[in-house]
Amino acid sequence: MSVARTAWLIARKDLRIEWKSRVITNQVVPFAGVTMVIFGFALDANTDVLELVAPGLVWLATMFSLLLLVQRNFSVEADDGALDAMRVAGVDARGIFFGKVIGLALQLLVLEVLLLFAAVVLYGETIRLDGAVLLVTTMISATCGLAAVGTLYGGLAAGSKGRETLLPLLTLPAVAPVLIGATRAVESALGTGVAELSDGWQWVSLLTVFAVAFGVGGSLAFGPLIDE
Amino acid sequence: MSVARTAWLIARKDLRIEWKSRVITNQVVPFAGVTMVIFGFALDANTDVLELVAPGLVWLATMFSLLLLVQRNFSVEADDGALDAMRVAGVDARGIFFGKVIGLALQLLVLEVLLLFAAVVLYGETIRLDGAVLLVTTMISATCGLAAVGTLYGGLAAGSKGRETLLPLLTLPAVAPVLIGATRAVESALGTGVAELSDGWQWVSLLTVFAVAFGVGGSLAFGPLIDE
Amino acid sequence: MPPDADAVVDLHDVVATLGQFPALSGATMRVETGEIVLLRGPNGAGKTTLLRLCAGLVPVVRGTALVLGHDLSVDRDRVRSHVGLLGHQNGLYADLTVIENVRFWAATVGATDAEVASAMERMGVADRLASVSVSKLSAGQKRRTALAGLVARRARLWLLDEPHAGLDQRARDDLDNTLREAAAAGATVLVASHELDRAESLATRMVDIVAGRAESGGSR
Amino acid sequence: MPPDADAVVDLHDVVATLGQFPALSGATMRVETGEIVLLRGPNGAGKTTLLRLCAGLVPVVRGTALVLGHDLSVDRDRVRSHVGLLGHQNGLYADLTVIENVRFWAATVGATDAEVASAMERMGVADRLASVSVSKLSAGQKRRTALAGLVARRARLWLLDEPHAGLDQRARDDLDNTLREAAAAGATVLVASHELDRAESLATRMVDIVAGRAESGGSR
Amino acid sequence: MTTLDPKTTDTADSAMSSRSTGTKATRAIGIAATFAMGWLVLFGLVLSPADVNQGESVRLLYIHVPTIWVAYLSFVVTAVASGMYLFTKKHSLGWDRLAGASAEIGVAFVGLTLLVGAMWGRLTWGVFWQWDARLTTTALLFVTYIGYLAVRRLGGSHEQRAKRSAVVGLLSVLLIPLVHWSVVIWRSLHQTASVLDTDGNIDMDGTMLFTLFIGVIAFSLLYLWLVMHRTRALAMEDMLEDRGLDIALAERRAEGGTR
Ligand code: HEM
Ligand SMILES: Nc1ncnc2c1ncn2[C@@H]1O[C@H](COP(=O)(O)OP(=O)(O)OP(=O)(O)O)[C@@H](O)[C@H]1O
Ligand SMILES: Nc1ncnc2c1ncn2[C@@H]1O[C@H](COP(=O)(O)OP(=O)(O)OP(=O)(O)O)[C@@H](O)[C@H]1O
Ligand SMILES: [Mg+2]
Ligand SMILES: [Mg+2]
Repeated sequence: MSVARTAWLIARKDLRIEWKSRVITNQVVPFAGVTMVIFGFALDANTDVLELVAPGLVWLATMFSLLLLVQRNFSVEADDGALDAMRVAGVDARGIFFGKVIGLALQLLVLEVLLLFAAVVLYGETIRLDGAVLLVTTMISATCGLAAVGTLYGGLAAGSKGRETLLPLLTLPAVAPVLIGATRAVESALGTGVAELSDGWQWVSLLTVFAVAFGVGGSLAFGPLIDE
Repeated sequence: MSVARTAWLIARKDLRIEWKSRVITNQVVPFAGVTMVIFGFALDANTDVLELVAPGLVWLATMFSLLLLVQRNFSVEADDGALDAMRVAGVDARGIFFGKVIGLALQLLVLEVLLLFAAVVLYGETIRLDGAVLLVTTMISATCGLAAVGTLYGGLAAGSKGRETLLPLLTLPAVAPVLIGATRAVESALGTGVAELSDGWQWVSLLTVFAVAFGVGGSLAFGPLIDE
Repeated sequence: MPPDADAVVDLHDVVATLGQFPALSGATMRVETGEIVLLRGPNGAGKTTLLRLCAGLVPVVRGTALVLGHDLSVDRDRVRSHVGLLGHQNGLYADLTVIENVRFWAATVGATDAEVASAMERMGVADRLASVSVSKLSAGQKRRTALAGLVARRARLWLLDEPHAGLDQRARDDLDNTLREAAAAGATVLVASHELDRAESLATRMVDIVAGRAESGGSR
Repeated sequence: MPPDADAVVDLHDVVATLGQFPALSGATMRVETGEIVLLRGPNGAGKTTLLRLCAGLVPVVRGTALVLGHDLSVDRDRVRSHVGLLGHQNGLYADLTVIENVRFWAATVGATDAEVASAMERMGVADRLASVSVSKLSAGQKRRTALAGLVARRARLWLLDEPHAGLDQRARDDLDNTLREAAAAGATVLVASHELDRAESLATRMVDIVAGRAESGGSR
Repeated sequence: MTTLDPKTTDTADSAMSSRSTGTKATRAIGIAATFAMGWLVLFGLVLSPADVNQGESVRLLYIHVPTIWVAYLSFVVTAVASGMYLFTKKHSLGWDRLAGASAEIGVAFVGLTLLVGAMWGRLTWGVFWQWDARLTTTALLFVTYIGYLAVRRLGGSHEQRAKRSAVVGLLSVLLIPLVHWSVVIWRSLHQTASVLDTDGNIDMDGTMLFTLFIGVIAFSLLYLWLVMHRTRALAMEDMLEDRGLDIALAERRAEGGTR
């Protein structure tokens, strides 16, 4: 089977599992939502500060959710030995990688939209029309990067017992650049503080480079990584 | 067997499992640590703001870690049907409850000390000697409350597939009062902003009431809750 | 129906559901002290559900279920500590060693260290394996460890769900001997199994489970 | 040693470790096309490890292992898609239905819907069960579903780890017939089992695994 | 209590045959509630004066405050009914259904409070949401009872549902004092208790107070009407499920032999 067809098969399966089990809808979304509410409270209801840091908080909440999403997406594979079975069935590792990246990215995107919406309602953030293109581009490129990193290290961690402890340790530092870049880009898009719209595109190119690097690197490295 | 002996048996087992597997040490501590660092980034390294909100952030990180800790502490029981086996063996539900609360509370305490230390190093928070008693009391009573809530709802969620999604939904709103109270008490202890030392003790009494309520309620309710 | 002191398990038209599905659809069955009863039936017949019901893990929806003289819908807790269940899962802590696991389960009923040692000896996990972490055992070795924990618990009613699966020839013989001894000493054993040759030679009586109902298959 | 076209599995003094433990300590074994070989041996002997090694899941530490003519330490990937493994775990997605699971596994090797249907028919999970979520199946029904997925995959080399465990009498017969047909059609089957009565009547040859080494037990 | 705890539950057919959750009592309450609502509209929109500070937007008070008080009431009813289920010998499922029905309506009312409060906030504070103790705790109350309703839907037998949810219902009610006193505990932006404050003094315009009083009566009657219907509806749902079990049982028994 071609890599693309394999990826499609796997992404569809992942999305179908989520559709049926609703684990992410019921667990990760409230988690992220309550995160946002509690950020608000912990930052002591200081609305000026909140509006300033809102883009950062959205991405922070996204990142925490990323960890939960990756854990869920790979525990589905590891719980009953399905990942082993895929390897035995000779499923192309690049196909698995891209399939899981696609599934993860779609789940993340939905989550980000919800979080952004929450930021608008809860933190009084406003979205400008002329920043919308930048906003959407940022979200897509950042999401691809996050999904690639998450899948890569998720696969590594899913392999065997005890490795799972590695996931946050590897993932969080790796996605920190995404967090920073995406925060700056969204600040530009929303016009938070002194950010300029034009600055934003620089950050988007950084995010895109990151996503491509981890996408290509991940697709090559995934096979060896999941092979014990 | 008496409730106390059962509790001790179970707490010892949980701590031994952690000692051998190091899941929490390797997974939750870095998670909490990176959380603290990234808060710093997200708040744009604005030291004044950081110092002000540091107590809130410490408890926020504790609460996220609580979810992970509870999940881990109950997946150990649920993975191979050990919780069922305990019920069949007629192990006293109150004993299980208190045992897991003790184990969880100790793990949380260690984590909190580390986070506080991180706040001192990263955010330049200073600990006053005269606030130390208040600080320690706050941490202990808040931790007991968190552990009681976490264990109660962790048990409910561990029961069967699909229920796990309930854990954050039930836990986060229930522990939010602790988060708020403990934040204020620690602010008093550290002398952050305008907080007075004397205010702190009011919060501690609120935290204690909370811990006792959930401790007593939990020990009575745990049996029915884990029974399918 | 008056509680019957001699009947260890006395089910009368018991219905039990898993989700919406009536896994037991009216099971009637009576087991006396000292019997070794084999539950047999096709996949999905309800054997596992019946055993878990007797252990108090699955609630009785309709009908009456008396176990060790207690009504399960009234006081399951009174029944439990006298029952030992080996289900499809082993109930082991993967990160602890074999001996730590067996000790833990023995401690829940207050069994002594000598009993732990003899149970481990019996199921062949005493020597080299004792200090190996359960996560590093083969499938059969795990099953033996779970059985050792059960043996150490000295239950009055043993509920075993496919206990032979995964065990090698020697462990099977050890298990069968243990069960026979326990039954002779006054315990009662319910075994669900698909390995009919072995299980039928062990059991004193067969009960067929079909579509959630129990039908006595007569004694051997 | 020249690669031997006829030998489907050709192990020469193979050592494999799990963690630090040498689960295979020098296994030598040769299996020809069309054979049904039974691996037997006590718990912890290394049967599971041997099967997983042949499937390319456990790396070869020393010695040479040729499977389907390819050296496992050189190109495991070439071997894999022709191998079907049923391990101790079923490899099923609990939240999907039976038919979705079987279809998924069939799709990974490009099997048609007709093949899926016939495989499910064969393992008796076609009618009512087809649209039931795997999380709601009994242990034996899960095992059957995994076997249906395997049958749909039409492997050249079948590696089965205790395939009979948990299956009822009818499913056992169905499985044995399927395996005999597959072998007759040119596939090769390795079965690890503790149910000697049944497995010995199925197998064309026995191999004893003892402490990580393989010893030919002669043909039946 | 006799009207709320449907006796009909235990005799399935008599309840099913009526095919309606209404009785004479509910009809009377329904009519009374409609009247009271009419009065509320009249007083709230026409007869009561605009506020000196807040102008016309103060009229939102007459929904905002009664809804949250009735929500408190419904959660207390949930807790009491949960306690009655757990601690009475009979363990009557009627109490459990009352608890469930009351919580459902309470959640709806808190939702209304949040909605009206947010609109009011937009009018007076200029924003929908503030990081204020009362607002946050109200939101937490809302989420907590959504969790309670989720626990009710976990599945299993009616008794399991009753036991589990009773525990959660009893614990969740502890949040209400926190919401009520949040304005005292935390320095708050939100209105402090002016009607139910601790010293018992009521300082409010007479007509406004009376209108508020009508609001409370009207929403309480509405609550009563809804809770009676919902309790009966839940009883019927339970019966329907029991019927479903009968059908499933018949199917299962017919399955017979293998497979
Ligand atoms: C989303 C926004 C809001 C929420 C969630 C909210 C919530 C509440 C709650 C829970 C109470 C009941 C307090 C108690 O008696 O225990 C209450 C009462 C009240 N609220 Fe709000 N509120 C909101 C916005 C507003 C706004 C914008 C105003 C007007 C400026 C307002 C004015 C009042 C008044 C006057 C009371 C009655 C106070 C008393 O006598 O106890 N609220 N609100
Ligand atoms: N993760 C591991 N780390 C270290 N040793 C292991 C690990 N898993 C298994 N072993 C050891 O490797 C040996 C072989 O295990 P294997 O699972 O292959 O046995 P088996 O023949 O399949 O046994 P069974 O009949 O019980 O299934 C056993 O002695 C076991 O203790
Ligand atoms: N969680 C569940 N939800 C709904 N139905 C279930 C669930 N678990 C099992 N079932 C159904 O209940 C029936 C009885 O299952 P049970 O596990 O008792 O069978 P069993 O006799 O032990 O079968 P096996 O021999 O395969 O172990 C099966 O038909 C199964 O499909
Ligand atoms: Mg079974
Ligand atoms: Mg094995």
